[in-house]
Amino acid sequence: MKRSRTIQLNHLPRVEGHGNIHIRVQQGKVVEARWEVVETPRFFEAMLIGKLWENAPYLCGRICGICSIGHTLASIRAVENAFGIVPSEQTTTLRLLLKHMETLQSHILHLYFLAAPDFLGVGSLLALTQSHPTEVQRALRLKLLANDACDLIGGRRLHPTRTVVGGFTMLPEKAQLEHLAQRLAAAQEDLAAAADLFGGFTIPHFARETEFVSLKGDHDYPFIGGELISSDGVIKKEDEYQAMTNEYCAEGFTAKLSRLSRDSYAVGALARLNNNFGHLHPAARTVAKRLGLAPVNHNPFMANLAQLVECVHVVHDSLSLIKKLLRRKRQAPRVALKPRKGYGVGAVEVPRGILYHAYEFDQEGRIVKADCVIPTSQNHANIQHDLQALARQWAAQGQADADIELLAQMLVRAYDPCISCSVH
Amino acid sequence: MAAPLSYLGVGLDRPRVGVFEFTSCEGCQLQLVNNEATLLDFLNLIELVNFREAMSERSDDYDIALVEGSISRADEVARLKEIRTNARLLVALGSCACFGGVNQLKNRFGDLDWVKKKVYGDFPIASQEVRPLADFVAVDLMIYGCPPKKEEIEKVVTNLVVGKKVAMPKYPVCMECKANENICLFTLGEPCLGPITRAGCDAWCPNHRRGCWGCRGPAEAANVRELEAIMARHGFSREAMLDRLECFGGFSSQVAALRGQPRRPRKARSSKRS
Amino acid sequence: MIFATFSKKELPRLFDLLAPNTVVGPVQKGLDRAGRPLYDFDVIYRFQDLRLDYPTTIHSAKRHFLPHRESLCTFTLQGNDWEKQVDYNVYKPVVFFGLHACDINALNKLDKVLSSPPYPNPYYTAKRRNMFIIGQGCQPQPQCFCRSMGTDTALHGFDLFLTDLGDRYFAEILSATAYQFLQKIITRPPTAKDHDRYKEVVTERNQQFQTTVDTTDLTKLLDLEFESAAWQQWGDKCLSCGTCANVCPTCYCYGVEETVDLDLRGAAKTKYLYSCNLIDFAEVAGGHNFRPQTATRLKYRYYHKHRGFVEAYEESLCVGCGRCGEACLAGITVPDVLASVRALGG
Amino acid sequence: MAPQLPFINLLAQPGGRRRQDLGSFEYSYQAEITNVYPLTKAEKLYQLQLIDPEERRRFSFLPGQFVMLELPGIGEAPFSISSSPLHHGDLELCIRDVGNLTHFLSRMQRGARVGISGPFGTHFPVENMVGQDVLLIGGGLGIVPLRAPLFAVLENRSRYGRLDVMYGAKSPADLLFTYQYDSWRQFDVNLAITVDRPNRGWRGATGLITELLKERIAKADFQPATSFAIVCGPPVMFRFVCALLTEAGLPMQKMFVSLERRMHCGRGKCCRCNIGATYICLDGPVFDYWTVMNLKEAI
Ligand SMILES: Cc1cc2nc3c(=O)[nH]c(=O)nc-3n(C[C@H](O)[C@H](O)[C@H](O)COP(=O)(O)OP(=O)(O)OC[C@H]3O[C@@H](n4cnc5c(N)ncnc54)[C@H](O)[C@@H]3O)c2cc1C
Ligand code: SF4
Ligand code: SF4
Ligand code: SF4
Repeated sequence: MKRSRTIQLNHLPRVEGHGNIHIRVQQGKVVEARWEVVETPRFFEAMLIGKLWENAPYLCGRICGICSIGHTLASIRAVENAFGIVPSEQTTTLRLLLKHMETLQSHILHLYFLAAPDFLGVGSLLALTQSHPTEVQRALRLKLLANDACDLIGGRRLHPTRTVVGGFTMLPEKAQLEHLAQRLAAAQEDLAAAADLFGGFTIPHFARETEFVSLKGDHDYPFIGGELISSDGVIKKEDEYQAMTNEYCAEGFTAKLSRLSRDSYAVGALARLNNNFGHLHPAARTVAKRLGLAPVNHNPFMANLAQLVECVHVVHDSLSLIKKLLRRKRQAPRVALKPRKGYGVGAVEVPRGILYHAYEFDQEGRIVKADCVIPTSQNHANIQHDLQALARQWAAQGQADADIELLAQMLVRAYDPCISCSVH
Repeated sequence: MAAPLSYLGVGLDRPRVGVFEFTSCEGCQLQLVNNEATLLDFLNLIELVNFREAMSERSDDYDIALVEGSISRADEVARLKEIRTNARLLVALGSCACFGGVNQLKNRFGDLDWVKKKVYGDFPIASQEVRPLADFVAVDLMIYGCPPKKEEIEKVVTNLVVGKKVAMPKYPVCMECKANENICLFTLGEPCLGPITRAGCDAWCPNHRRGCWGCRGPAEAANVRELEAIMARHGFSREAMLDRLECFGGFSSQVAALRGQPRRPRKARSSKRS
Repeated sequence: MIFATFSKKELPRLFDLLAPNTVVGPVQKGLDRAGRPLYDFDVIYRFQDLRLDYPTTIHSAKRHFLPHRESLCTFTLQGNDWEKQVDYNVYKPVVFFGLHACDINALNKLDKVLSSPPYPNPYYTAKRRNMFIIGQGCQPQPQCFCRSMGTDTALHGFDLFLTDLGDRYFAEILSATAYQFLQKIITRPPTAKDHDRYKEVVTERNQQFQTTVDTTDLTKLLDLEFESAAWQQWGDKCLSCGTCANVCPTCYCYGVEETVDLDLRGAAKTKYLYSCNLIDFAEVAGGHNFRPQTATRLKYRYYHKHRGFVEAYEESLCVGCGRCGEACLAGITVPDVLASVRALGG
Repeated sequence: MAPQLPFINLLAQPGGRRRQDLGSFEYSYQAEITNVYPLTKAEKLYQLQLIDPEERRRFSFLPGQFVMLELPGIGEAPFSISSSPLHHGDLELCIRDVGNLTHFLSRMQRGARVGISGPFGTHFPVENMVGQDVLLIGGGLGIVPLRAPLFAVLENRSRYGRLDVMYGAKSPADLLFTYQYDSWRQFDVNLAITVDRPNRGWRGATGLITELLKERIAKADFQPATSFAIVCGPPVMFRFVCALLTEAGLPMQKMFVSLERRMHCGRGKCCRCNIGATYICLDGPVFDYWTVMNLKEAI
């Protein structure tokens, strides 16, 4: 049956921020498939101008309510790079641990609260409290663990308080870290059950060849700093990030968009996994194999499973980070610093993909120029292209409107977009 | 349908709650689901009918609107007014909604076109001066903080359900900080806005040896003049103090006074429920 | 009173004997911006953590007998019915190791209000009765004015009081329990030489006090100077922050908060310490505030401590520990305030 | 093994309910709301009965004393007992809906349970007024605490001299206990009522209560030497009233007022209601005017 129809979905639910989906089909052909970002911009890059350096991490954490820790860490890294500060090993270890716990928290939130309802055919987690109470309890338990860990290390799960340029204002106590390790070890059972649950979901059949951008791991699965890599073979230094992101503005988007070797590229859990599969913890690799996930995977819906694999990775890696912290002698929480004229970039893999903060300072450490490139803004163009391909594929198959609408929503959700963050 | 609520033999209505967001980081509403241990009890106390970030269902029939974010575009004004019409009780959730939040920092440049150009170049973008909710509609209740405390949100909602008035502390953060027996940050050599900022956060930042930046706005007897003297005595620059004071918008009139600018008249129409 | 002396080497043994109980004592909490150590009272597990050489603490030991927040009772509810559960929140005795005379006198003063009829406060009293206090002679600090307040020595309210005589301690034994504990370490009765040395040490210490407050006729002076311009001057500085009350060993004002549990099946009544400097301290139903100005509230704190309490108990509620002045960011100190009221008024 | 210090468990000690007992501090009687009568838009009269019959019988109070009424999780607040002391644990409280506790209470039905502790505070010394003229002067809600001494005098009407009740309210709709005025008059009470804002049907006096008092003082039979006065109402009101009475020659120690402060414990421990060393909850709420004059910031 061939007819004309329009799917218009304003303010897509169960994503962070405001985006619209618009699909128009005429005589079975897709004439238009658009992803629009209508979020109100906040102008952080302008706000920072003229502010002293210490404002940067404090303000920039507030770009995002979900990955405030990642933003704070990227911002701190940019400042430290500009001032030539080398944080202690203790600090880098704690930062990575904190980063891991944010990843776990955010992925669990996405998997259970935002994505799972689609696969289980309900509107929200609320319905699942009735139909799948054990799974909901499991999700809450994992999220609580991750959030408690963020409180412990960062001071606060949202807009962290202990993270500062040079290190931390306060350190967790030994006993607290030991307790965290116990809880993390116990969480593996919940993660295994999560893998069973998500492994049982039917992942939509769809693939579109894509360029994937992420940090490049040397020995480890990368999260904080280092070189940048694309699956099309581009490799750049951290402070050459602009050569990777190539930001531009476009009609229909209050966020900026990015491209590299092709019209668009993707960042996020799937990109990280595709580019650094070998660096995953063996346990995480095993889960990936079980879920049918191997590099290079071009199905964006698989990003959900990539998140799950990363959850397994970060839990295992956190355990060894804690071991390391407990083994080493305690160092001072932070190192002294002196502002200076300079330029610094901080690249951090936040849950939704690679994030860059870059600042230029004058002599007194006042910000002259600021630039932040957010993962979701790098994904927008790719979402748009996926959406077109997907609409075409399914329109051709003659799928019902409701199904296309749901699949389109699921596609966008698979990117776990953080739209308000992208329109910072 | 969940069982009817009652307390001490008095039947209570389960309020229909909508959660909305404007220009913001969506962190405040995230705090709503960030209370894993009590989330299910919390959800039993209310009927969530509109919460875009967490659910697909939407309804315009709600009693309480929890509104996050500041207002910075014409369509937001219209949507906010609609929410006001629908809601019996409109709650401003978080510093952006209460004072403009960090977003209002762009206002300080005055020239909005310059701000837009700085970020978007010549690409046209709609954005106006950032204002708090109360500049456009009557706000019944403010839950302060960037982010707000989940315990406070729960307390406010519990109180609304049983019909208790919600009184925010009027005293400054120092009170809670000292009750927690922290070492004062000034003693440690860090500036802090605790002496003039409204408490209720349980001295969240000073507990972690982080100076307060005033996210909850001024305490009721905020002695800004003395704070200025204290900052100077401890060797902190006026700039560092102003950075903190102007960060969340709560101290906008004090900042204007310190900078010697005339305080811009507010269209404020904040109403108190009787 | 019974006296004894014992070698300093015996002190760790005494600690270990008492250690099966909770022990609270001075510990180092960090360094200030100039690198000087900062102290506070905390629970102690090892003798090494005890810093008996502490000059003073930022906060008093109040948290351990008048907690800043304390549950008064909880309720369980069902329909119209409800039941109240009361708990005094003390389950075992607590040893206080190394309180100075001012802090012991603070307890004695609090006893007068809180443990006295009518309605002795059982939460405080239960904790107080389960305290074992080892006092210790102090090193006068620049901010101390206990001598002016008559609280530089403690005559009662402790179990054992130690004075450092160099290589040994001179112990005043006030309770049978303390006596029995001392039986388990090596002590000897003090000799005439010990007495002389004790007197010497005390005299030396008494010469070190730097700050004095003229308390002559203070209550009447305060009555006369109720309208003194000095109040306004200090009031202009005061931040209405309650810091002074929070660090004070004798400030005991409190408020009560009742909360409903999230599941509506229980409720709690919690006491939280308050301060008369906070803006809504004297607010009554209907919103009228008896002391809306900072100056009147600041004045009130002095009136309660130095006039009202004297009227009731013949002594001031201030022990001259100087903590409030040290903690006050606005630099408002009791000696300065009282001196200015005297000077400006006259 | 090192010895452990002995633990003294005060909770385990038998706690009676006498004033000195530690157990009495947080003890509250459970009482049932047996009746609720709306009096005006904001005020309701609550009849309460202590549930335990023994407690009900033993409960006794003096006119002018107050109880703390507690609703779990909602709050606790002081209220003057407005019924006759002869009725023991069958209490009447007249309560205005002003805030948390009072509002929740106004939503409760008969059969509901509240907590009552007390009675607390000083009382109006009606026993010393025997043989003398008594003036009861109330403004607004001030009539509520006046009812207890009024009932106490009425129970022994013949032992007292002339009895005046002067009562002022904002408007006729705000008048409390209108249904009782006739029965009071039957007991030889000189009831004079005034309102600030009369409505159309109002035929009584209009204006401030001080006007009524001036009239009364002007009369030949006003004898300050053999009179007592009890004044309850907002501070501005009793300041003027007491000044007038003093001027008319009534000794300050023969005038009694009831003060109001925010109370958190009602037991002289929380330090919220005190003025210097004077605790409104222990040394008051009833004071003679001389004492009030000597209290800074009392009114
Ligand atoms: C000895 C005595 C006897 C009394 N007798 C009676 C009587 O017989 N009948 C009677 O009706 N009343 C009486 N009162 C007054 C009564 O105690 C108060 O009306 C009662 O405490 C109100 O309690 P609530 O919880 O309902 O009000 P609350 O919720 O405490 O609030 C009352 C008012 O105070 C304001 N308020 C409350 N908390 C705050 C805060 N933190 N900051 C700012 N404002 C605040 C509210 O806005 C409200 O307007 C008496 C008082 C005393 C001291
Ligand atoms: S750290 Fe800040 S909040 Fe705490 S006492 Fe010092 S100034 Fe006050
Ligand atoms: S301490 Fe200050 S900045 Fe921190 S949460 Fe509290 S009010 Fe906000
Ligand atoms: S006197 Fe000092 S410490 Fe006390 S409330 Fe005033 S400013 Fe705070």
